[in-house]
Amino acid sequence: MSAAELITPHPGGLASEQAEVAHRGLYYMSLMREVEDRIERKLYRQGKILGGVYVGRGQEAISVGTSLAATPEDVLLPSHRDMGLFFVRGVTPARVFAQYMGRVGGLTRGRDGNMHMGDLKLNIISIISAMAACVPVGTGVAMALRYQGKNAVAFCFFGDGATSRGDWHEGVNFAAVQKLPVVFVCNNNQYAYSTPVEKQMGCANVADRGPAYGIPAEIVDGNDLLAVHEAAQRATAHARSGRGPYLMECKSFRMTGHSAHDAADYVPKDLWDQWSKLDPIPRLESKMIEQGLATQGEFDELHARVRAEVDEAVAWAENSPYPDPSTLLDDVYE
Amino acid sequence: MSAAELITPHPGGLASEQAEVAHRGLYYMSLMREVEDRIERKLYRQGKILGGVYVGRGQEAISVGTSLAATPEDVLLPSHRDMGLFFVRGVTPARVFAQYMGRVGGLTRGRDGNMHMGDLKLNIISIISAMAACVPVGTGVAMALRYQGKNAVAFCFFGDGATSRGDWHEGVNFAAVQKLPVVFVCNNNQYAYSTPVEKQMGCANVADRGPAYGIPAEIVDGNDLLAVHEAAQRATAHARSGRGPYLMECKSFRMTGHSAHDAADYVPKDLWDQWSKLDPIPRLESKMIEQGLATQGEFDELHARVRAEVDEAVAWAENSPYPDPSTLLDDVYE
Amino acid sequence: MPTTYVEAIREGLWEEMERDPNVLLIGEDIGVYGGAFKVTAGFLEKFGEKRVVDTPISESAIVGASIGAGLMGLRPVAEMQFSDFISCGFDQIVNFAAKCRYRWNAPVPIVIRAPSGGGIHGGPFHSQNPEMWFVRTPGLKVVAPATAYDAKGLIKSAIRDNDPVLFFEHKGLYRRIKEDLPAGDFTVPLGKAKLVRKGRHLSIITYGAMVWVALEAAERLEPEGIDIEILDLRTLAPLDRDAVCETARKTSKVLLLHEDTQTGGLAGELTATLTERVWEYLDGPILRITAPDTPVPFSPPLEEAFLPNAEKVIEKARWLHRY
Amino acid sequence: MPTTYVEAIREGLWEEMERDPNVLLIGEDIGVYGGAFKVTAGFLEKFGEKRVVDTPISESAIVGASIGAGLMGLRPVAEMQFSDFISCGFDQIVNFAAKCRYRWNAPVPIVIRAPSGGGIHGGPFHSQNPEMWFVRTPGLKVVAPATAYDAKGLIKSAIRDNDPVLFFEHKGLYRRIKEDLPAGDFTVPLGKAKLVRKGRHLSIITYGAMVWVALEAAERLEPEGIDIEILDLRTLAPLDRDAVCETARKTSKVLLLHEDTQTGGLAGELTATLTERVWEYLDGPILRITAPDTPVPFSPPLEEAFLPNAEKVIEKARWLHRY
Ligand SMILES: Cc1ncc(C[n+]2csc(CCOP(=O)(O)OP(=O)(O)O)c2C)c(N)n1
Ligand SMILES: Cc1ncc(C[n+]2csc(CCOP(=O)(O)OP(=O)(O)O)c2C)c(N)n1
Ligand SMILES: [Mg+2]
Ligand SMILES: [Mg+2]
Repeated sequence: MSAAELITPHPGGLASEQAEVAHRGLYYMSLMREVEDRIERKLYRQGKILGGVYVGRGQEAISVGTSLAATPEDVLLPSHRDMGLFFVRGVTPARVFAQYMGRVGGLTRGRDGNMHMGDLKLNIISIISAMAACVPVGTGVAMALRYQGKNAVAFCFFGDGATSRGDWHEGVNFAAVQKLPVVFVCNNNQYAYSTPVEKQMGCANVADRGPAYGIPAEIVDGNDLLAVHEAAQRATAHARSGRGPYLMECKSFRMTGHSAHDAADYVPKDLWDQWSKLDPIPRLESKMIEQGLATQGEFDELHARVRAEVDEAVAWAENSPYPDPSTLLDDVYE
Repeated sequence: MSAAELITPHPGGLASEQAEVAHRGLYYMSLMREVEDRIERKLYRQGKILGGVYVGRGQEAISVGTSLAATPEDVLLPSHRDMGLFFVRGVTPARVFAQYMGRVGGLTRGRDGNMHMGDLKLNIISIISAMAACVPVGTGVAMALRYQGKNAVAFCFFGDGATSRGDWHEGVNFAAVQKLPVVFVCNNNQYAYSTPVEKQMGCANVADRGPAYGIPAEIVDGNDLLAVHEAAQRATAHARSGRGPYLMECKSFRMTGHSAHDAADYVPKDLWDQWSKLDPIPRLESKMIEQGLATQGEFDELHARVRAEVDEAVAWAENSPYPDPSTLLDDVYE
Repeated sequence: MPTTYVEAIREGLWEEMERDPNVLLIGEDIGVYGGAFKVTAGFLEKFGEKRVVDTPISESAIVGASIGAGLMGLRPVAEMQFSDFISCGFDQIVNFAAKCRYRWNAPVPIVIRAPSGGGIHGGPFHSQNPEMWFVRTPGLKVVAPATAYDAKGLIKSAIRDNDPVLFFEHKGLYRRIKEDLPAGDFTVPLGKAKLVRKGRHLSIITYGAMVWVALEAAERLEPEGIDIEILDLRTLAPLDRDAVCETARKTSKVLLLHEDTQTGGLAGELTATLTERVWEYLDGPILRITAPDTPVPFSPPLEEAFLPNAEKVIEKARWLHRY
Repeated sequence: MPTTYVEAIREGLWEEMERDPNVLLIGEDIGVYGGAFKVTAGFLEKFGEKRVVDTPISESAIVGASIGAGLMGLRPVAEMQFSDFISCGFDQIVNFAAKCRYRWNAPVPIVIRAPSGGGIHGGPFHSQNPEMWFVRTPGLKVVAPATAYDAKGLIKSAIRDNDPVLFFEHKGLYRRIKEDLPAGDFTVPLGKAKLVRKGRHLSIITYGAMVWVALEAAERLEPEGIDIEILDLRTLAPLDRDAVCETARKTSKVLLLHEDTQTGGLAGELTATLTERVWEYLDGPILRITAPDTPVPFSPPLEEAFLPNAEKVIEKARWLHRY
């Protein structure tokens, strides 16, 4: 089965709000692509970035499209391929590079690396490595939001593989019983490391799991920014209305290896070919041109601007100092 | 919602195989009832049994009906209200009493108590307390059965509440992906300790979870021995044929407190009334009389025989010695 | 009127919930039923469903949801029905809760209550003492009160603390001990041991239910002229190493006592602390009295042989006194 | 041709699978991909899907299924992709696997392989040393080889053993060390430490990657006339207490070294063992060199400060030698 077949394409016809989403979304997706390319294909290979590097190449529409639908009070629990939402929330690429390089300028001041970053003031929760551990935590965040009388939701992100974990089940189930305002966002990129979805689960779609919790679940074209954004709006409307969680399964594809050291030879070539035609960035650009929202010249300018921004950010990060070893013991407890 | 409404009654009309199942089933259910009544209502109150006591009053048809459908090679992983299957497999009541009393004659020689008993030679695996921990283990048992080329299945038992646990999800999911011969038997007795099903899960039935794993799931009248037996036959036929796991949800009711010290005041009285009419033992007896399979006199005789058997068994258990403290350190490792 | 240990915990929870609207309870059967040990009986009626949350059987979700709520500024108190089930929520505790502050400066002000300990014929899965899994995990605080006063004072401090606190309450003490408690609000600080008996000859360092065993042994040894000092650690992490060293410096002989099994138990950590810091003061080997390295057996004669008791303490104390 | 540590494990697994048709492998990405560290590359092709089982991301199911298969007479070897995820299958290990034999005489002959340890810039969740969670749990065996020879010999013994064995392989050693291995089948017994260096003045007791740190320190101290003995524990549970005591009796001075964090680490247990058993032989305090009590930090200068190294060992060894 090809996941692409399942997807209903976004109907098209851009209202002005959508045009705005398209413009902003294109910028953030391009920025995410450029930052991650720089990390995975340059800095990592230069040995300037150590440890594991996981990027969201091809999946940019998911984190960007959903977070553009979020209010600042909404709390985001990104997974490891969701860098876009940090930019949407105002984190600078400079701080992200510093994070990856283990510098004090990073969001964890060198304590942790890569996508393990968060900022409570920005309502972003830092993941831990264990897949799906953020799901019960997202449920608790939503419990607090309701407790505090906020009209806000939690967005909890994870991959297809993460849905196999017990924590995923416990977190979704508890949220469903409590009818909590959580939007569960699955990026189904067909693989968990080297493991294809059919070795991960017995059902065809992650969305098939919604009924097991009595919650609505929807399959979304995860490579269409506007489709993701619209689905996120439906999802938050549901969650905000007190009707409980909502599950969005964004079908997409990991257009790279699992991590920077993985050549992904296990992925059949035709899957690559099929999905590279669906790359969310050119796809959005085509649509914008089609709809007369922008010209190729503007896109070229945008990409140049993004590259310059990224150059500057890398320079800033490289100038950020390493943490002082004398701080090693600080902040284990208050 | 009343669980009883969901149940399609067994159509009736007893073939000779069914008559045999009815006769054997009635004996084992009566024996289980008598043994557990003696434990919960007598020995526990006399202080002769220590620790937690959990019984399957009202749920006898589930463990008896399924295990009567099993071949001796099939492996059983009972939960804490499934005593009947031990008797079906030939464990004597005497050894069960000794188990509950912490005597060397018990299946764990005093090392563990209550339903935490198993016997590898009888293909019964001992549970641990953590709800649903036996589910991944059952999956592994089924993996071994297939590996060894046996045409056998694993029967894995658990309650409605256990399905909330991560282990349940991981175990069922893995079995489904691997298409392993496991029959998952849920006793949905409406409660997990004091927690009603609707606080346990967002879906109406445990069977609603089957599609989340791509496995067939069936709601069974758990208080009808013959219905359970028939469903177990369907389930094993499916599992043995290599088509993977099967989920049986046996709707039933815990006709007692969660454990011997629990008065279960949280259970609404009408639920009690409704379900006591569905007590599986008198129900089976009525059907047998209706079908001309037995007379009331024969039942009276049967119950008297069971009582005598149990009296003898208690006496045996009380004569079984306590374990010698000098054995405390034995068998941590080989 | 004297207050039992279980009632003290209940009062502490109740008062903290009255004091701070951010405190809420999460756990299995804690609402309508009032909890397996009735610690939260009446809380649902008083504080409502929002603040007394009955959960599915999902220890990982209980802890995880507490972490999420804690990160958002609430102060959840999670209940494990038995401490034996804490292993089902283990990753959330040791990897999520424990490391947030260190990694990204995010406080996780949660308390995880866990009824632990043996002597109630609970068998291998209702009797365990899992404290060392957490004592050895940086970022967690671990508390194990021995008295009603400390139980109340420590549960309050744990709730007010801005780090994840594991609160091990000993089931065997719940209704067995009681004392008069002062009226009004009081707390007991985390991280501070308490000298519960002064003595000259020998120190017993212990915690939890074993404090009472130590006291019994000390009383029975008094007529023999053996004068025992007893230090109740109260908090196991962070450990009050100063108090540990102080009593050792004073008596020069140390017995370490815990109900937990021996290998990898706290006694080892205490021994290392002592040999590192007060080596020159010691006049004899440091001895351990602990449960042996087996699961907790069910049958009464086995469990009795398994648990430390005054008899075993007395025997070793005599030996060490003579040394 | 010298064999690396990782290749030694691979060879051990391969040979055991050839020897015994009941041995099978279960884990994430171990089949087509050959495992995150390529330990099982080529196994799927050789042994087939039945014996090399790729799983969903389900550590609890991986362990649980191994237990089930083990109870039925197979010998599953489960792989945790990183030892940091072992906490996700924790309850199955410490409550199901560990207690079956004791409770109902049912052997659980499984091996759980877990790549552990730091120094690879893995950060807080790809660098941990979780051995003590298991060392302190009765019913589990715990192995942590330091050399290619031991890695191969111990994985074979672990597979042939009838109890659950946790096999911690140090990621930092995988490709860093190599040695010539004897041809043909050989095993290294569980539960036996190995004297890897004889010396007169001072014993270092250690395991895993720290054996190499101890060796480096010893070599650098030799010119100063400090003659160091090094005991590699190899198995942490059951612990070879006899060997521990023997080296202490011989040198009378002991340094304990591990990469694991300090509080609740194995060094405490070793200290207690020594003070209980060979107190009279000790000529100085027992010292610990360990990681400090923090999560494993990511940034290189922090991680370097965190990990024990030869420098830190040399400093303490000099001090203790002078004592
Ligand atoms: C509990 C756990 N087990 C194993 C891993 C190792 N691991 C890291 S990412 C990954 C695959 C994740 O797949 P998926 O959830 O589909 O997310 P994706 O990487 O495809 O976005 C694995 C197995 C982990 N991080 N956590
Ligand atoms: C992991 C875990 N958490 C909590 C408990 C305490 N406990 C024992 S039985 C029970 C309720 C079980 O409900 P269910 O699964 O529906 O089975 P039932 O008792 O109704 O047959 C609970 C919460 C446990 N045994 N295991
Ligand atoms: Mg994926
Ligand atoms: Mg139930």
